[in-house]
Amino acid sequence: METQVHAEDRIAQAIERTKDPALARELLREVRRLAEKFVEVHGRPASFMEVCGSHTHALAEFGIKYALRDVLKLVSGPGCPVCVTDQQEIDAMIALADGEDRIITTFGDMLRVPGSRGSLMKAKAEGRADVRVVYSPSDAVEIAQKNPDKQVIFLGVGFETTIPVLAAAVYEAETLGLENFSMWMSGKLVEPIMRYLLDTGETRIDAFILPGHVATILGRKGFLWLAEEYGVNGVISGFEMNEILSSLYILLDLVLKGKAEIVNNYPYVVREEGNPGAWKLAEKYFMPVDMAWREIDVIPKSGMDFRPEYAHFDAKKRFPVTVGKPKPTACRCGEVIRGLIEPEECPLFGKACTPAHPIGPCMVSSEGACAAHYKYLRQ
Amino acid sequence: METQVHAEDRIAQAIERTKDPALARELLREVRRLAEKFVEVHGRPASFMEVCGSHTHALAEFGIKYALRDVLKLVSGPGCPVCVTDQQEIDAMIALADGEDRIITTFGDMLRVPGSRGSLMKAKAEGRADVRVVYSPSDAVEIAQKNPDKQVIFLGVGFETTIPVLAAAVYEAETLGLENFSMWMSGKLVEPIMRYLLDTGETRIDAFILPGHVATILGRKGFLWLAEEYGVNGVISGFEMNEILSSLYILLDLVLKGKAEIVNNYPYVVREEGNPGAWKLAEKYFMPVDMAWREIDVIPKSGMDFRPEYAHFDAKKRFPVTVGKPKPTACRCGEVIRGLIEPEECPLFGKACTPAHPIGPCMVSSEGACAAHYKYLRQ
Amino acid sequence: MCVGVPGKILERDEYTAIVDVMGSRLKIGILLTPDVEVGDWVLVHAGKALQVIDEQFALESIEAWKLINELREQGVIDPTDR
Amino acid sequence: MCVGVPGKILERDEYTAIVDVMGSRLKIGILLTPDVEVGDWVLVHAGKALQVIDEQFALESIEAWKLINELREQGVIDPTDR
Amino acid sequence: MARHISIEHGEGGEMTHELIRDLFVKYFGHAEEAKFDAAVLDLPGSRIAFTTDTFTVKPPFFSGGNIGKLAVAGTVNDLAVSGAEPLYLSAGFVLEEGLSFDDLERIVASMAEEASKTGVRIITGDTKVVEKGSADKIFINTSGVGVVHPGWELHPEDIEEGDVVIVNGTIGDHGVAILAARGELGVATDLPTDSTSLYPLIRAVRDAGVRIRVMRDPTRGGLATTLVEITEDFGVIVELDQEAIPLKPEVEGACEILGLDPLFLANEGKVVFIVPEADAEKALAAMRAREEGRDATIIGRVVGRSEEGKLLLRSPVGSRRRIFRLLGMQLPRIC
Amino acid sequence: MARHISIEHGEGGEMTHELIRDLFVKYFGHAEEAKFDAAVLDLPGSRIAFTTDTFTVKPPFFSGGNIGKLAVAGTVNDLAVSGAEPLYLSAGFVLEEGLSFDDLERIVASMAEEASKTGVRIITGDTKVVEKGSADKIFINTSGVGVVHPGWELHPEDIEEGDVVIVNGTIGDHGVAILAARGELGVATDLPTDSTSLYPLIRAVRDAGVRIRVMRDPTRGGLATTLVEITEDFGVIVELDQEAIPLKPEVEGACEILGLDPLFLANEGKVVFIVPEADAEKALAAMRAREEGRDATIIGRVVGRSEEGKLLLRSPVGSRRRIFRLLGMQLPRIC
Ligand code: SF4
Ligand code: SF4
Ligand SMILES: [Mg+2]
Ligand SMILES: [Mg+2]
Ligand SMILES: [Mg+2]
Ligand SMILES: [Mg+2]
Ligand SMILES: [Mg+2]
Ligand SMILES: [Mg+2]
Ligand SMILES: [Mg+2]
Ligand SMILES: [Mg+2]
Ligand SMILES: [Mg+2]
Ligand SMILES: [Mg+2]
Repeated sequence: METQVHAEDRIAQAIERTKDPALARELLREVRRLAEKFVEVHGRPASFMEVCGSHTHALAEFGIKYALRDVLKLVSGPGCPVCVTDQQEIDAMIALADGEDRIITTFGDMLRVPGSRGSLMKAKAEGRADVRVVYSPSDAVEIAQKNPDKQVIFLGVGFETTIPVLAAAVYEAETLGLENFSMWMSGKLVEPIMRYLLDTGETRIDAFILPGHVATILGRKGFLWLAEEYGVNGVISGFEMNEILSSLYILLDLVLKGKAEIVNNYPYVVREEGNPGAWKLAEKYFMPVDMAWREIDVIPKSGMDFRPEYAHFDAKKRFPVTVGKPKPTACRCGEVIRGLIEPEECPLFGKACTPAHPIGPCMVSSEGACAAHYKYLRQ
Repeated sequence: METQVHAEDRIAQAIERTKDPALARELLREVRRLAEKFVEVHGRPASFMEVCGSHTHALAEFGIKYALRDVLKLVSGPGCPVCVTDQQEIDAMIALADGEDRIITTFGDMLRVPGSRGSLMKAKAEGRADVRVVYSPSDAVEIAQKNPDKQVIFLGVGFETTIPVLAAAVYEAETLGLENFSMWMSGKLVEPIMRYLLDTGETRIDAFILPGHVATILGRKGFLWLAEEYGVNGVISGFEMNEILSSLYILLDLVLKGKAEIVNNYPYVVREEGNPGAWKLAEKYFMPVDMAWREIDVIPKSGMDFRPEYAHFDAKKRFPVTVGKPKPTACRCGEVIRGLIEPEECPLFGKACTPAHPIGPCMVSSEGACAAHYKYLRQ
Repeated sequence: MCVGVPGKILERDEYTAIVDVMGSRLKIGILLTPDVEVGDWVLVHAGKALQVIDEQFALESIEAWKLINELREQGVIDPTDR
Repeated sequence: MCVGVPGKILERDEYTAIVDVMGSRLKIGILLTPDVEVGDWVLVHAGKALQVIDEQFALESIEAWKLINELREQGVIDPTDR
Repeated sequence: MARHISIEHGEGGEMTHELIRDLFVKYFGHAEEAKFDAAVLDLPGSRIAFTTDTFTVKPPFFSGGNIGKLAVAGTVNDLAVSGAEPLYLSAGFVLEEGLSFDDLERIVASMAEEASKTGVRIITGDTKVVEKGSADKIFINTSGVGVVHPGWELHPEDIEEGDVVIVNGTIGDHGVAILAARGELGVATDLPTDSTSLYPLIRAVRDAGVRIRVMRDPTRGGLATTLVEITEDFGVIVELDQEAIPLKPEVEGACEILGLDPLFLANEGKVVFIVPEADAEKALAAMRAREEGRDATIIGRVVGRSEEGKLLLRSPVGSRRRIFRLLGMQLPRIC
Repeated sequence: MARHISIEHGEGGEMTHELIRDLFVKYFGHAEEAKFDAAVLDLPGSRIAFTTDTFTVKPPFFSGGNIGKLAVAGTVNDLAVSGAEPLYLSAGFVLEEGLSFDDLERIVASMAEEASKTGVRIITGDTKVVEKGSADKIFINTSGVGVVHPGWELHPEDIEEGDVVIVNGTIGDHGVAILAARGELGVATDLPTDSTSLYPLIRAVRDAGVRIRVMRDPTRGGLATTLVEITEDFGVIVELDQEAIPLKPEVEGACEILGLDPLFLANEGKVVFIVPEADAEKALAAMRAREEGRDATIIGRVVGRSEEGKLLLRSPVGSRRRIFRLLGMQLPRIC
């Protein structure tokens, strides 16, 4: 859409350039050329996995995935933190919400995720739960301050990008001496799940579009293992149209050359070392734990949860809930997040399962692959 | 208005008869004849005071006062418990209402009484106070039970009829062990104020229409002092049209004869001894105290308030409020309640002072003489 | 002062009763009239029964005209005053 | 994963700052980037600045086409591939 | 599984669309005229009546009806008493998050049923959902358009001394039904609301050849307030006969308990007419032939005209007193 | 002394009467036609448009306007986009006990001012007061009646390939203004709402001789939902050019922060037209001559017709994707 550049600021102009449609059309042409070359050479399209839900969303929204569908296979990976969360844990978070004595605070993405007994939105509509969507975990801390007679619980679901922000909220609550703030911590780590996918070898992936905002925290060095240990290429990418297109160009070039590199194509935000201070704060409160991923076994040290000494902020410890085994459904989210199937291959997609009436979390979160396909790829 | 008798019950039929319009017309004719006779004999109309606000209301509403205006002077006395309450106490009750931690419960009559800083209705409209109108003080006890985190305060303004009912509510709160229920007790006693009026001799009164419901508690014997010590006639009257008319007939007959009697013209409800059990309960919690009446000095032992041992139910003790001297107004309620002037003699009546914008309490309570005159006696 | 209405007891338990007032019902307290029975009439004020209505008196003297006649006969009212 | 937007610091105090994002303003926390200064650009995620934007890199390499050219020159991308 | 209204039903998107399709269209039908942002309608005439009312009654269900019935009957009645044939209604819903879908469906079904009594069509609508705690379950606004056929105009200017005031039945029923449904003041009764659409009754009176000077439905503020407004608006003096005003015993009982005056209690199925004395019998006969007019009766007379207008009430003992509008609100008085 | 609305202002008695006299009559005037329970009106024609909307916007005051302005403009716009000349509005107020009289007066004054822009009259009304906590300060329902003059009918059936889609300015301004006024998500902006009455602009387009196939105001659900509804209701396929859709930077910024899509943000002063390509320049010129049409531009085209209808969006890279109604609600997404 057309907007006027609002400032003479040079960075503003540079950022504007990442959205320039004319440049995008040029880049797309170049990307297509390289992608066709790959098909020529290998007899099949290259297959890239994006491991970030925001990339999934952007590839679909900008029409890039659609524009390249005949020459490049873009596979969505486990990049939506809600989608990869084990169903039993989702059920527990929703069960936790019921009760007069508490306020559940959450990012918007969790609100409509279907639990075995309905979503948080449903609990809210029925008046069973006081659920509030916040933009920042710190807003939840503020709500706790303003409601001293209520327990305020934040549902802390996120990857490395979000984990330091969750830690910052705990830090704030600690500094304020709040006793009515706690967090259901469900931190997810990118490296273990990527290794799992590479190790099982279920999906053939030529290279990875690496999550630019996770890399903002971990740095380029946080992804070197991919090239060094697996010999697989990766490009750290931003999220605007031209950033993604140029990243695809770089990746195609790398795979054509057969190199194994980690290229930082988001250098104005991603440093070699990331943001070590932010991660240090995260490690003050949280530590790696074994975690069950949706329809995947427990992966060792693949999650982040409270250290024992911060149990008083740990909603799991303070408000234990027990939920039964989730009802099995025909939802194939588990395969979608591993890149084994495209959403369209799920028999429920667009029929029983729509964003208005989602069956699985992948149809809810705007980062979910099913939701992105439903919203942006149906014609 | 025309209603169908709903039951074959004989008491129901008897009660129905107290409202019979044909009988009323006959009675009125007889009353008028006696009243005219009094004028003939004494050269002036007889002057009766009703000491009960419900009589004030009924005399006006039924058109009896208007129908007899040329031959009988019916003077309203201090029969409206809100109207006789000292302004500073009213201000204190209203000031008490402000605050998030409390719920003020009250009979409807108090809601619009003007305080120096506005009424309870205003405090409620502005969101400063949570004020709830109840039909029974026991409802306030129920509200306290349901709101354990709030202090529930009942504004206990009333004469002997109401005082045992207030005591019953305190009994209930005590039995339930409620710690969040209390009462601002402002009980008023009829005998001391009648004696005050008789002693000052400000108003010439030939006889009294005595309050039937106060007598239900005190019994006929509670009014014998009037005839015995002051030589003044009284008739204990019910409140329906024909009960009032027959009481007027009896009174006129008595004054014509020059007798000094207390006639019980409400015998199906009023016993010689009253309801001693009810008054005993009242005396368990409350005791006579000196009390200031509106624009009258403190009258010794003219009020009822908590005994010291029940201070934990006493809102005055638990929530002390200090209010300044009330702003003086041109309101002449003080004279109205003593029967010194008719409401119409107040220069504000019907002009600055209307029930929608009352200046004094007499214009608010439906038992207030000014309100009764405004509603029923304007043409 | 104070509004009072007559009502008939429809049911009662230890502390409360349901009264009928011309077809509308009301739950009241009976702490002040502990001996009321179903079928009794009571005078209700602010949610409590204040007194049981005396049927005899109600039937005899409730009719004002009759009462006045009686008073006249009893000499309370001048019998010549007709 | 996780939405991030660039914004320019308009003011700051000890723990918080106001950023401008294309004319809309947002109050953010700066605990994770304690050294930001007014006039800096930061990447904001969930109400916190995650990183200060490097102006040099932004100006040099933000323009994708230029970047690709450079990569080509550096040999990262096959220079013959035009 | 019980469904509930969520905030999403009011966002104007797919879920709003589904709600309209599954509920409103189901009961109100889908009109071709309603494909635009406004319904576009051809009227049989160009003299119209236009009115609006919002219904906020609490609780939404009560003896004999619910808010939906009230909302349709209320606006039908305002059109009908203005001399119009009610034709079209709009329905604007404010729903509180968490309202049960079943309750909403019962309300909507009542609206459709009540509309069918008059033959009025609910032709345009709107739905908003507000957060839990931001409304009392449901508020409904209905606005209505009717046509005033030639000759159907009212003639308040012809009112003259001797004209009679007629009401079609007992007063205060609705007020007491709501009081009881609220439960707060302890009064219980099975008395149903009188809520009903009055167009058929008014039509019957008109068809009987009665010259209706003026008519009005005494809702909020009661019979007294409505008659005060008639007397003020048209400069007439009316005297009511207190004994003649029909009242159900339950209403009298509830009023005695709480110290309320039935003259000021709300009605939702009553209409007061002023008609020439000569037409009174025709009017009463036409009304009494119908269920909602069975207790129709003359309650007063026009006794004169004056600039300011005046409502008087003659008591059984023959005194007349002037009656004014409801002052503030009726509070239960005990003391 | 600051006055506040109390429950008594809604009881239909003296205090309601005073409120009407001191406030509503003061600003809306007192119409002779309004002496009955419905306003009785003569219309210049018997083909009418009739619409309703309830406004529950929270907070009631925001940058560039308030709920009163919205309520009048919104219903004027629904009439105007239906091809009518807006003539009469009703106003149904639900007031929360405790609302300040001054706030109410500002709202009512805005309504009067906004009505004067179109020359529409607020002719009938209703006021309810609900207890504190039973509404969010104020809800306003406005219903409207307009006349569709001969020749003013819309002609969706004539839509054909090549017709252009025009909007009169930037989208999403209102949605962001409200978001900022709510303050809950931390986004602040001085951007005013776009709320305005569109009848004068539409009239100007009509007077310029433009053949308007169809038009609609994209309010709740945004431009996308409104265009989806047009395509579905009239069986057309529309392709929007994403680059052409005008957007203020503040709106884009707020959307980036919260992960919202401006296509689904509410507008209150926008209208989308479908007109023949040949009339496009005339239409743009007529709009651009007015303040509220300064940024008018072509944003898409009709590319075909089909039973079900379809809205497509062409991205800068040339991909086309289909757009559906807003699903549920837009939630700020962070993760
Ligand atoms: S379409 Fe729905 S059911 Fe199928 S995998 Fe996706 S979320 Fe699960
Ligand atoms: S009319 Fe008003 S001001 Fe005068 S005495 Fe009565 S209450 Fe007071
Ligand atoms: Mg109306
Ligand atoms: Mg009405
Ligand atoms: Mg609408
Ligand atoms: Mg009406
Ligand atoms: Mg009575
Ligand atoms: Mg509309
Ligand atoms: Mg609209
Ligand atoms: Mg519209
Ligand atoms: Mg109304
Ligand atoms: Mg973007």
